[in-house]
Amino acid sequence: MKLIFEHSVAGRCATAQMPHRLNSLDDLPEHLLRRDEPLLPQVSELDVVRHYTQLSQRNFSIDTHFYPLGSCTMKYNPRACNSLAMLPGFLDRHPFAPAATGQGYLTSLYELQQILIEVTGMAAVSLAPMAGAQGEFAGVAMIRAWHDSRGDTARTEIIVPDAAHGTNPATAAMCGYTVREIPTDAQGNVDLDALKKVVGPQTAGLMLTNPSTLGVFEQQIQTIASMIHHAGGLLYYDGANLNAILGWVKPGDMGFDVIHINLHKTFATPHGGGGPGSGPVAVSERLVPFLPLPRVGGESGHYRMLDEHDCPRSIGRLSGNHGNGGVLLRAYIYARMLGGEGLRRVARYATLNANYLMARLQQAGFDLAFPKRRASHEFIVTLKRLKDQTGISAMDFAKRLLDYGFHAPTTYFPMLVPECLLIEPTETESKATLDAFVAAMIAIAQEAQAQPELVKTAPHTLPVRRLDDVRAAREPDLVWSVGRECAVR
Amino acid sequence: MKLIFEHSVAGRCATAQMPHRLNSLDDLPEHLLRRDEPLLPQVSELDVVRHYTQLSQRNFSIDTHFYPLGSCTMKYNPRACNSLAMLPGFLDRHPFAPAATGQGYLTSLYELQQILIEVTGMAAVSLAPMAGAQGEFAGVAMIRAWHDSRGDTARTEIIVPDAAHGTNPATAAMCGYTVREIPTDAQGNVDLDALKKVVGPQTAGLMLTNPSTLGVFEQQIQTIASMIHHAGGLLYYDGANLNAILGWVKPGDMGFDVIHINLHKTFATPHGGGGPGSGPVAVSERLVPFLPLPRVGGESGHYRMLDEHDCPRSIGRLSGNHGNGGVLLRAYIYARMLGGEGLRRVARYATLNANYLMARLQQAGFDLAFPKRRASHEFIVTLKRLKDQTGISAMDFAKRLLDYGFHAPTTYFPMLVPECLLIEPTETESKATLDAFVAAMIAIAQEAQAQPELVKTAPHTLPVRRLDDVRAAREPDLVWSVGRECAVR
Amino acid sequence: MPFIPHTPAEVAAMLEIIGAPDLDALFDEIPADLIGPPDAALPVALNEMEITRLMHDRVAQDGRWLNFIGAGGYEHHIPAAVWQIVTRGEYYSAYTPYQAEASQGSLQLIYEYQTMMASLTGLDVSNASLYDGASALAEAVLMAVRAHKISTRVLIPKTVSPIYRATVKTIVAHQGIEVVELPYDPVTGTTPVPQDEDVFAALVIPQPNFFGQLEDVDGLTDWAHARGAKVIALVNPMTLGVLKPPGQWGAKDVSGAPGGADIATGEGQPLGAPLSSGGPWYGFLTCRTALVRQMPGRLVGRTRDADGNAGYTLTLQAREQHIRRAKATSNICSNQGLVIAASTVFMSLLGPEGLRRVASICHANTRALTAALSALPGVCQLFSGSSFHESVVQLDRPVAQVLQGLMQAGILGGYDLSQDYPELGHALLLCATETKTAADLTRYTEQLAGILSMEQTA
Amino acid sequence: MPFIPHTPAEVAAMLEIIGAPDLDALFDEIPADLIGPPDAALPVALNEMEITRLMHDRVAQDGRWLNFIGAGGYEHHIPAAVWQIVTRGEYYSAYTPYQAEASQGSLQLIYEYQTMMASLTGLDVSNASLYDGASALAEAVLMAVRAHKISTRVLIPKTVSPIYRATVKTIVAHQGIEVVELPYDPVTGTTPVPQDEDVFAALVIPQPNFFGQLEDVDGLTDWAHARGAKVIALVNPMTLGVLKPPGQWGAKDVSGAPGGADIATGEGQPLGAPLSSGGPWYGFLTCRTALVRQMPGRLVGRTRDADGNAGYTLTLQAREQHIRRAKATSNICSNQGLVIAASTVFMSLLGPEGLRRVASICHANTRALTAALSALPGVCQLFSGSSFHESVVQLDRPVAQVLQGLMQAGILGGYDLSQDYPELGHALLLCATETKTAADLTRYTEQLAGILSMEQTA
Ligand SMILES: Cc1ncc(COP(=O)(O)O)c(C=O)c1O
Ligand SMILES: Cc1ncc(COP(=O)(O)O)c(C=O)c1O
Repeated sequence: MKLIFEHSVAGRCATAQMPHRLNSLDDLPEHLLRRDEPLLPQVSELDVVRHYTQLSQRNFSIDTHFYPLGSCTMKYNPRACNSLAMLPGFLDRHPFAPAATGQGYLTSLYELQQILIEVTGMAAVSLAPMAGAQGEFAGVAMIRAWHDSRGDTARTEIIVPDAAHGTNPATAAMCGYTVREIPTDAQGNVDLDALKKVVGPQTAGLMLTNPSTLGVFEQQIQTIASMIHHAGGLLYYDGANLNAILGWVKPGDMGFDVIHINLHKTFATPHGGGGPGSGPVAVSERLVPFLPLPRVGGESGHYRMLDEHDCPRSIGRLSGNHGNGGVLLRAYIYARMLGGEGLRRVARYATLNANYLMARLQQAGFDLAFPKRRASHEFIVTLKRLKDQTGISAMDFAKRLLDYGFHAPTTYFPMLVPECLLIEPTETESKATLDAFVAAMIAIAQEAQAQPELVKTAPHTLPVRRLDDVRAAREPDLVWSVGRECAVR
Repeated sequence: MKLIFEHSVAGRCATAQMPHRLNSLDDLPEHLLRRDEPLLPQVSELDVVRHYTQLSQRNFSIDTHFYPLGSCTMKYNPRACNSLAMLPGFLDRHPFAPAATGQGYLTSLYELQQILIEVTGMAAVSLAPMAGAQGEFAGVAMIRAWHDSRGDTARTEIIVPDAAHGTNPATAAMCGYTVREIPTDAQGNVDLDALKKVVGPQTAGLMLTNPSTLGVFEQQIQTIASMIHHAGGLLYYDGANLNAILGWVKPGDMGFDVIHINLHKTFATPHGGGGPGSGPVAVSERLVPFLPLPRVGGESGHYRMLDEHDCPRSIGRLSGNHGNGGVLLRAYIYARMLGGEGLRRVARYATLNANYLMARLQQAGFDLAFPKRRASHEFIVTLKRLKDQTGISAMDFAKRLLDYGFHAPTTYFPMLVPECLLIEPTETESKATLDAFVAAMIAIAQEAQAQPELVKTAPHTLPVRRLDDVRAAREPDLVWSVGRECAVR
Repeated sequence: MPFIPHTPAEVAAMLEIIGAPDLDALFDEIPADLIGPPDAALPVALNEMEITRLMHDRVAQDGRWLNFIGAGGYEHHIPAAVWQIVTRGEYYSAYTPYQAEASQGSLQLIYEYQTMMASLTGLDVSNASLYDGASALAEAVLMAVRAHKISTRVLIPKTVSPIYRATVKTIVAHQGIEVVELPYDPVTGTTPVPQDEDVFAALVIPQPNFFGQLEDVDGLTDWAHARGAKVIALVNPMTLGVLKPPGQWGAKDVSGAPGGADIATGEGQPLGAPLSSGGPWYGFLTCRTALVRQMPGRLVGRTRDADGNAGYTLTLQAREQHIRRAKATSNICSNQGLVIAASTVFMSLLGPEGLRRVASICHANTRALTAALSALPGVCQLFSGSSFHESVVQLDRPVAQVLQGLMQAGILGGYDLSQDYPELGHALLLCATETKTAADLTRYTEQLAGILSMEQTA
Repeated sequence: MPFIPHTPAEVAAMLEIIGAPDLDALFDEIPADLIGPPDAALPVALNEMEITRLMHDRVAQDGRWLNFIGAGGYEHHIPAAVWQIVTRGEYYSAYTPYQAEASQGSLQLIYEYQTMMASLTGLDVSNASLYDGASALAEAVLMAVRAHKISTRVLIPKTVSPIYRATVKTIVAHQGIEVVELPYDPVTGTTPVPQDEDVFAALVIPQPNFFGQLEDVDGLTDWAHARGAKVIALVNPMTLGVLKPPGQWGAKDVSGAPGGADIATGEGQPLGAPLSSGGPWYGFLTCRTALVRQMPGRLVGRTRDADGNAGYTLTLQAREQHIRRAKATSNICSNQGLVIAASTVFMSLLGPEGLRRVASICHANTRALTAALSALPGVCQLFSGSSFHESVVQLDRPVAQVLQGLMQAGILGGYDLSQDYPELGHALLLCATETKTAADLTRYTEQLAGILSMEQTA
């Protein structure tokens, strides 16, 4: 498809969006003004609407396709959350408008805080982090602040299992820690012996996802927690998989000291083609003073944002305001629509769907990474055997799924399982959809034997055929400029 | 694609949309209650969102495609008109809520009335008719009421040119008139001699579209008007083509007594897959008392709906309320965004686009129905020569255009031009789009010679291939029932 | 130039191709004396920012109200998904699906709509909508008369909305049809089986009727059928989740054919259209298969494509004005497509159980409110018998005055019947749908109590 | 079960396939003592109708205000098309385009966004967004330090928003970076070229600065470059329609390479994100090609498919956490995708001329308001020199008290600087964007005059 720039015609504009006049700027020094014209398209409103409407149709999305992207919890994003969070009054409010003009808004945030505290079993929460990774940052920074506050400054390491999401080690590094990676055992649990070897006085803490990104529940969590605590470290819970245990197991009860929650996963806020997310961070009692700012405090009718004066020991601010407000509203609305019972049901049915899909695929002859384990809300199929037999990789398989009208599962993550597909159906998909997905998987497995080229060169029915990633990285073409039109399809 | 019913599973529901309980109805007599269950789908909210989102992608629309459907004025529907007309306060207002609670709304309608009066050159308007055809009904009923009011009850005929839209004769018949059809001359004008022959004391009036549906301006309009008026008849203006002369020629100045305006054409309100439209009817002074109810009257700050007490001679009501309010708001917003100058520009550029496209197609070898005439905002290509040569019909050609990503022009209307395509580009399309359309027309003309089968069996790239209309009419399958699943694509 | 993309350079290039010296030349076939100067009386253009501010101001001016008015338009919750989906450009900005292959989205949706409406009303086929409930009733009357062939007399009870009756009269006025109004029983507020012995083409039966009362639909249907007339059911589709569908009214007929109304029609608004000051709503129309060729409006049929796959297309167009012209079943062309799209999504989201529950709560809420109000001194329920989700109470003073008082408290208290039915005295028609909470009902009751406890002003 | 489609029959069939006796069995690997009972403290479920009413009530509670606060978030008109398009399910409910072939919509859009932002800032490449302006500034600082390799000292003027400075400190705290704050000239409210002679990695230059004043960007850029440091431009992208883009700041460098800032960053909100109490907004980040491998965040590149057609894909992922883990350029993963989609549509609708006009009117409005207010007794403009679309006025009494008075009149009068900059006295930062009419400015002026004419309360 053409780029919006290729629709541009000098002098054209979307007139209804134009202020009537250009005001003089001649009170400003000439040398501070722009001389050239930025490369923005000069198009009509219809050009814009048509271009971006057509473009949208070149996306798979939850609203159009089953999207079993493991670790991402692509559940249905209720439409009411969108329309209510976008009521004009919510949209128009300035972040620095006085609290008195925002009691409706702040009440919602305050109640969201209470709900998150409740489901995590923690003592307090800050809604400030703008995604999971920023929640992790806040969490590890609090771990550091806590050790520092006790004069315990010799702790230099954060322990991270090899199955962890890349944000965990990256975050630890941003917080100035050295990362100690530990292996996973054959059942997908943390290798306790290996853990024992790395825990020590240098341990600041451990970051863990539970259920892990391997799709299994870490059964020795209580042992692990006491090992770490015993060594003087703290436990960080990566809440990306909270959907699996929501309302059943509270991270606080497992012994975690800090947790972030991906509202864009467990609380059904939209993923928006990459974001915005929201990663509130909740803590046990001892870390409360360090929570990032701002938080909503006060009492009914007089809520306000707490700041440095209220919380002098806070690790500080993570953003110019207080996180992704509109996302928080959506999460709040979702939580209220589910209620306590509904939140608990989420984990139950997410787990049911994952175990059902896993059983069906196993019965159909697919290899599971952990065949002896229950699936949590997701599970891993490994295509290593197929790869060895036919040369067809997990990526080929994934691309062929697109032809069948299914978004592919997460591929090649976690890295420790070869040729893996991490499959997370979520609770909002029906049995019929899961069955159709199984049928596609079986059909592709048959194609892999009968017509391997078909699979290796997939996809065949999408707006583009297989894209050349190597070329993209070798000859980066990151911005367009006039004269760089290229083959259009 | 599956039908929504085929996603249904007994016992499933979109729970968030459910009231919490079923209240007892046992105070109602048993025999008045329903025993069976209606065939509504039992599906989840995600099922619904996904189904209707996917389904939407199987439509061409202005927002996705050039849509040069002659006589329909498929111009860009500004998105602001939609969002502003759908502000919660507008949506929530009950039609019988007192006028005091609707001054914001009524002011908008009143001002719309003023704008329509101004651009039509008439004395007053009623916004009540809910589409063009209902406007026609109101108009012809007023013609009748006027004759009746003068005791002139022997007039039994309405004259309609053969090029007229089917709603004109159908409306005349609904108003109890006999339709006298008159032919068109070689230049697309009304055949004056023929007209002379049918005008007489039995003539109640004449219905005319000007520019006509042949895409040309009726040049003898003043002569025609005086002929009809002389015979004691009145002139009805079918405003479906008002877009062509908006702000330049007022129907009132041409001598018309009544006019309807298709707001869903000239005033850019959405066509919505078939409607809703809106067909306000405007009249000259003598017909004002007969206008349909209600109308907005009163004065600033005290607007209200006029009723039978205010207008005892009205032809009456056409609907349970006062027409398609939300459509009226959209039209009002559009008119205000254009302003007087902008409305005048509409006709100028609609005409430019039509004449340009006509010239390009003529230069490319296509036959015009009226090669010696200016196009108004639309024009006719006739493919008779091609049909004679190759057997390829206007319908085949139209279907092949779909493959090129263009909605087809109107086909086989007006009926008097064989193998016709009635092409209306509208003012909101750019030269680039028109050029691309010409290129497709040329390409298809070449295919018609080189690969006629390709054209005859088009379309080839749409969700379905050519549909069997004959079967649809011979074996009507108008509703689905369980067990009637059929081949899915 | 708002919404016009042309640049001066393009205009010049286009004129060159046309061979016209300037833009004015394009109007050179129009008699010069007809062309007027720019119209100074029209307002100047507002950009989108300005009109946005204006419309926000206007809507703010109109306020927020607690509404208990029904009388033909009903406040129901509309799921957010409904209008988010149907205002997608692909639905919103498409037109009538004349090119079927490029309109499978709209067409399949209409086919689904037809199926739902036919089933809801218990009849065989549905069209793709008419303008609104009142005008659809008029079309149903015309259709029944065409089908009956002999009589042009149509009986319409006074328990049909006055505005509907007025609309019918306007629309059928010129086709020699005689509309006879049937009286109602002042005790039950329903239509007794008529004494009328003349031949007639059709009887209209409203259910629930304008007073919210439930008519004896079986008795009326059988009576009409026994006289060879058609029965036109005028129904609120929301109530059909729980009320007997028109297709099942009355006894099965002697020939073994199903009994029931021949035609069902009504206002579709309760199924997903916002009140929106009265529109756009839509009229639905369903009937027995035997009557389909008399039906006005568009129909979508399922057929097959060249590969044998299912597809959808407009069909039986020979009834319609663009083919049939003066002999068409109606002049209707544009209908209410987008609103029925909303209804289809709405019905899919509610399903049979949702519809049932909503209807049942509307009934319960109105009953509870009526009971609470009737317990106040100066208020009594007017009719005996069963009502559905509207009811009539009689007050001890003019309704207009009481409504004025309620407005001070932010309440729109109902519809004043005294203009249309002066014989009923100070009669107020009220409606409490599922959108009303117990607190809302209490608020109404308390405010009314307060007003009625005041001395009556002259 | 809200949003869960399962029927009891399906659950039974699924358990059968799994071979589990009941749903609880699926949790049998979790230590039993960890599983808690249902949580009674959580509220019960509201259906959509109930939550709709609740949120409408809440938003009504917060009122409508005439807003003159800027200070990092700016009220601009957002065309209706923008959010209608980006909340289409295909954008709204997709995730990061990991499967490129199934995500060409999002990917091409991001490529277009990158092009627009690079051009707007006058630099070579743009990433696909960071969380917000403040955190993006922190990432830019880290990036500059990585690129500089030698020094870890970074200079940040006090004319950068206090909250941005606080955010930078939080985020860079653990990487041994020394943040030095530069003073401002109390007369001009801008940053003089520093005297500092130590080595440093980067200088941050805000334009316009937090006071709305225009910095001497050329002088500062040249000074930093002469000392081998990187320049980080912190800019409001809306102003770049008329202000010199960072890529052109300062002299061309001796080697003939272009001069200009090395990195540009800032808050993208003014380009199409609603104020929305502060989020979701987004941080943009652009830089010279040479720095791209130090850049945090996602990048989309154009490439070819198997047929040689153009297509788009995430690229240079070796910088990112999911590949690079502890050595990544940043831990960022989810970004603000939907908001940049809105920005892309917004910029397309405005185009260069629209952006220019909006910026110019913001400037004119703020100038006009400042002039009108400064003409009142007790008010004066605080800084000389040029300001853009915010300005600082000094009042004769505490700002908080005056703002309170304005609120009585429905006006949010600006941002009180006295907490962050006590040295400025009763200083008020105000902003009048293109959304304000002449009448609005007059209303503000008159209200303020009224308040100031009153005796000062203790
Ligand atoms: C296990 C895990 N941890 C952390 C993250 C990071 O969360 P975010 O993308 O919200 O920053 C993700 C996101 O995909 C994840 O799957
Ligand atoms: C020339 C003409 N007249 C009348 C009509 C009828 O208008 P409506 O469809 O709004 O009833 C049309 C609609 O297409 C038309 O093109």
